[in-house]
Amino acid sequence: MNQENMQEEKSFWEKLLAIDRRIIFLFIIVAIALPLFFKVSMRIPVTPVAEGTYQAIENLPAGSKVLASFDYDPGSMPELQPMAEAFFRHAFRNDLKVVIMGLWPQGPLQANIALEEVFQDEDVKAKNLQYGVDYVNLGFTAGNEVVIDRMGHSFEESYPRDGQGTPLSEIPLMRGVRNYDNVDLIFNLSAGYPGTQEWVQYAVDVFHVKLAAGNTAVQAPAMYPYVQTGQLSGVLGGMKGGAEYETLLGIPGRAVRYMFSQAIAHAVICLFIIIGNLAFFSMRKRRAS
Amino acid sequence: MPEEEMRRIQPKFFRSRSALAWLIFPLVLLLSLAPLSSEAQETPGAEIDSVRQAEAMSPAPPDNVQAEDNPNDKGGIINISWERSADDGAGVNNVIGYEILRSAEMDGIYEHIGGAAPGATFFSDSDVKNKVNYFYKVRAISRLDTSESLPSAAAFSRVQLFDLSRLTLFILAVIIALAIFYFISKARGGKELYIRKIAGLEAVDDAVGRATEMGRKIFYIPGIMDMDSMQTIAGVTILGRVAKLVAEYEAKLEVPVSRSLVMVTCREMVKEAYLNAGRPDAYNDNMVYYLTDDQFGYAAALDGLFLREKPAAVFLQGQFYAESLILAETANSVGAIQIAGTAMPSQLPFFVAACDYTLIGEELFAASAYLSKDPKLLGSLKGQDVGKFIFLLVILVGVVFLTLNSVLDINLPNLATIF
Amino acid sequence: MRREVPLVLTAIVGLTMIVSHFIPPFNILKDLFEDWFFIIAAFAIYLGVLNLLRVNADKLYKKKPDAPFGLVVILGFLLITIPGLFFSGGRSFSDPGTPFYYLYIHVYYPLSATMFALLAFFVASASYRAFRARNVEATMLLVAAFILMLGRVPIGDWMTAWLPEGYRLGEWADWIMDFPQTAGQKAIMIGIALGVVSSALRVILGLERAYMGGE
Amino acid sequence: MSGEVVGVWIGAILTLGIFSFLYKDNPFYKFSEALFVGVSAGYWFVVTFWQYFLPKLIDNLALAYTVLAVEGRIDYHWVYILGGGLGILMLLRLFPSVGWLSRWSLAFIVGTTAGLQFTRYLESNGIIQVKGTILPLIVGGDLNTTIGNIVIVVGTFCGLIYFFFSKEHRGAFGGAARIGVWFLMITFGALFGYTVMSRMSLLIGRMDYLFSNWLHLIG
Repeated sequence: MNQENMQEEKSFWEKLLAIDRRIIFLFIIVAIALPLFFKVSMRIPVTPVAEGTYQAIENLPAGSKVLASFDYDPGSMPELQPMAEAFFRHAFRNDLKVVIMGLWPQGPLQANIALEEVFQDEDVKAKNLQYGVDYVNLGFTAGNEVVIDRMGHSFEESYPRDGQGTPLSEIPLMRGVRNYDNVDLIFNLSAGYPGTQEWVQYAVDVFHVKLAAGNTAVQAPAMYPYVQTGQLSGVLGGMKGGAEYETLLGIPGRAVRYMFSQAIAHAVICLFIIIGNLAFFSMRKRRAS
Repeated sequence: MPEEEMRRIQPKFFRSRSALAWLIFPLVLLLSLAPLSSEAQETPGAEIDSVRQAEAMSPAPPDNVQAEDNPNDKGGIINISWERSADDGAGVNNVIGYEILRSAEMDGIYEHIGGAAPGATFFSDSDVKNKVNYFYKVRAISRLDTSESLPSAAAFSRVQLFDLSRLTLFILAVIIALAIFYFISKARGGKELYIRKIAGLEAVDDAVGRATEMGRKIFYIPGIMDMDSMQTIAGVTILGRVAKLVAEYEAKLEVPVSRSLVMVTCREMVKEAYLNAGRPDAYNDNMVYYLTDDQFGYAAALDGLFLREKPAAVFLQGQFYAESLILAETANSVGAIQIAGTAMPSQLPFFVAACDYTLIGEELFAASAYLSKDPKLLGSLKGQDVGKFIFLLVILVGVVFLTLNSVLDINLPNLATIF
Repeated sequence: MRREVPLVLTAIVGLTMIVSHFIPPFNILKDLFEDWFFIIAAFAIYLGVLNLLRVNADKLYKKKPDAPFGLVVILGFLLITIPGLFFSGGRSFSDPGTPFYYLYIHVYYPLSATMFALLAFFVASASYRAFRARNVEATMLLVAAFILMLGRVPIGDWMTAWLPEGYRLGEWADWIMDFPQTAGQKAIMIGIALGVVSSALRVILGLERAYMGGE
Repeated sequence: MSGEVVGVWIGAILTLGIFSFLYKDNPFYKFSEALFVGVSAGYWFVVTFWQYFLPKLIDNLALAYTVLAVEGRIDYHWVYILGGGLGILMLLRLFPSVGWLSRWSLAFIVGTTAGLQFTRYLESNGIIQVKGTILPLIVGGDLNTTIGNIVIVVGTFCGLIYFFFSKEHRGAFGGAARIGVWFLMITFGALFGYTVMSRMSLLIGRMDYLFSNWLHLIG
């Protein structure tokens, strides 16, 4: 009897493990899509490192200049775009001046997409923001970390013109902005190389400028040592980091809405690992006996 | 519309609408650029002027303006600092910004050179000539009026020959560089340099042995990058060792790769290994073959190969990206022993969780140095160990000092500020 | 000429970069080299693009089995370059409303984002079929991963609601990230730093020539 | 407006094209992938042209030329010709007979990055991290900081010992290396969790695109 049970169990686990991969894919689709249809309000706990980024921006007096480097492409949009939007809302609410640039060719366009979204807000509309006065998009330039290094001497050498071809000297916002000494904070959204690590290495540690960042979740853990040493004010990690930023800002947006899906997806992955390991151990036990 | 406004201030020539125009009118381009060569005079604080009114109350002026050479540079920068206006932060005369003014003479005409946000006490003027005296004033601006500070003392910038703030870095760089040279030359001289055992390498024998017993194939994947990656080179070096064992055990090896240059190098490597094992006859070029350069295409092709051939052992050694998951999963599902190695931090977790042995980060390079006996690799590894030793020592002594300070209330030096 | 010039160039440029960090007057030379670097970097991007086009044109020419897809690559390239260069308002080509922007939003963005989204499925199936607590190390890894996956979303706090506030899974996750994780990252980071230092040194001194396409 | 609708349909169809790979490799996927490769190369091409070649190379040379024509003196900006020349050498890689010349420009790129990385990594990721690890192990009256400091110091120290290759892992040294591995495993666990998080977020973004932007099923 017992023997038979074992036999049955074995085939059960083995069968379970051998199911078609596509069934697992289907599970994930359901786990992520279904929760999107429910509006569940969840408490988003804020991590200390996200608070660091928020405070770095919040503590700037009105009129301060923030250099915002958009170093990502649409591949990471779900993670970083909510941060970009929240950042612009935050900056404009606090009357900060934003200088946008990108070390990735797609970055400045991602900034434009976020701006288009943020400009729909009534609060932002009411501010009647002017391009060239309240914000400017310098565009992309090739050269990775060397660009960061060079901007320490002069922005104009890396960016002779903004993204629309206007010489920097003719842009009111850029008047008196020669290098990092004339900006109050660098805000960096990064999905890899070049990104936050390069900003720490080439801007923070050489020119002693303050840096706050938002990263994809894959990258974020590697930034913690920089936060611990104070080289980096804080880091928002992935979509969750975006949701934390939105929560801190008091303007819940897309990232907060997505958190229910995210939670269910994590639970399903954990469940998969548990099932897989149960099968693994019961099969190993059987083999041993 | 902001865009229109920008267009208006653009020189005529930059308004051209398409690349075509650029390509057709290069001459127009040259001519209209002419005004750029002589820099236009800036009008100081134009946008601030507009909010200013005549019958205003002045904010308190900034005080104690100091100007000095920016230290440790090639010159060309003067740092200006000041104490904030008493009205900065609150009140009817609240300061909304500062303007920095400069003159070549104390009583001369002061020109606007830049601005700073309220609360700021620092500005860096990086448009100065070396060894020329400058005087600075800072002007506080409220919504209604402005007030100027007294001028600073004369300041000039100059070239420094050595950046003293980077002395520690310099010394450490020199020590590590010398250590690397020393060990490379030692290794070149034929000296055996010790490298500790690496668990993943020890497991290679077992894996090859098992494949021989089972009569199934061994797959070796040297990453998806080209030969300019250090990780690929390390992977190919380790392939040499695996291939030699395979030749000795008379097992079967396949090396599907994703770069043509990697294919050529791997063939050389495997051929030499078979020769060294005394079985050159058993080698043929078809053991190493090219699949595709495309990341997911390569992963899909390997997926198919694994499922068809059901290899007994799979080696994943080199630089991997997102495809690491797909490879490790499929190899695992066909029951292969997997020995992985990569220096990609984002892929290491998946290898550790899905493979039997994993060479973690630098272990990959250490293994390849150990196997290849290449003096430059061995020497570098040893030189890096010297660096690690220094770091470990500094941490140890520094932590002990600080802990003693905090426990015994004494005053030992803080290495964190000295180092 | 083929070997010596590049080795000498690398050495001069590399040493200038290092020396200028300590001896400020060298910055003048460094700035000059950086100016050239920028231009070469842009040409390197073009090299990649041209190479890709050539490989695909080659597929068409030799009538390889995947030739139709080679054609798609080339057409895709033209699809965005022609509007981007000629019909999108010149230097302000990336402003909302231009054809270039339209293609970016409706073609490039969905493709790029979806390519990466595929990985979610592979993570899921690998979780089910490959991630095993096969030894002490892997077990520690998976336990830490569990705490983070659950602790970073409200499920973790909900599961540990019976614990006093401040000791729930979310806080565990914070603690792991801020301390043991940071310590481990630091060790990895310092190790990599020394690795970069030694390989940079080898490159500058001409001991390492792999970047030139093998020895 | 209708342009937007068409655009979303195109985007949705391409999204489904990529996802069809999950069922199995098929021509629809191959088409979408090839289109992606082409469009992304085109994207880089256009952006580099407008935001790079024009402002940095052509404008600078034009400026140098103007100075020469108007003031009759040789301007600093002529150095860009040399840079441009090195850049063109890079393109020669496309022609096998003169491809070796591209090594000159490659040497330039490699030399610059190696030189910059040498000091930057040693300082930012080496020295500053070591400094940040020098913490007191006992902080009076603050248990949390005390524990935190101990964990950071022990973890970093032992982790470094694991990556020390000149000494056998035996005795106390071996014990420290063992502790180091545990810290590394926790770090990898964190990375694992965060990577899963990242991947799921990307999929959520795509699902939302399909259900909200395309099908309008979610308001």
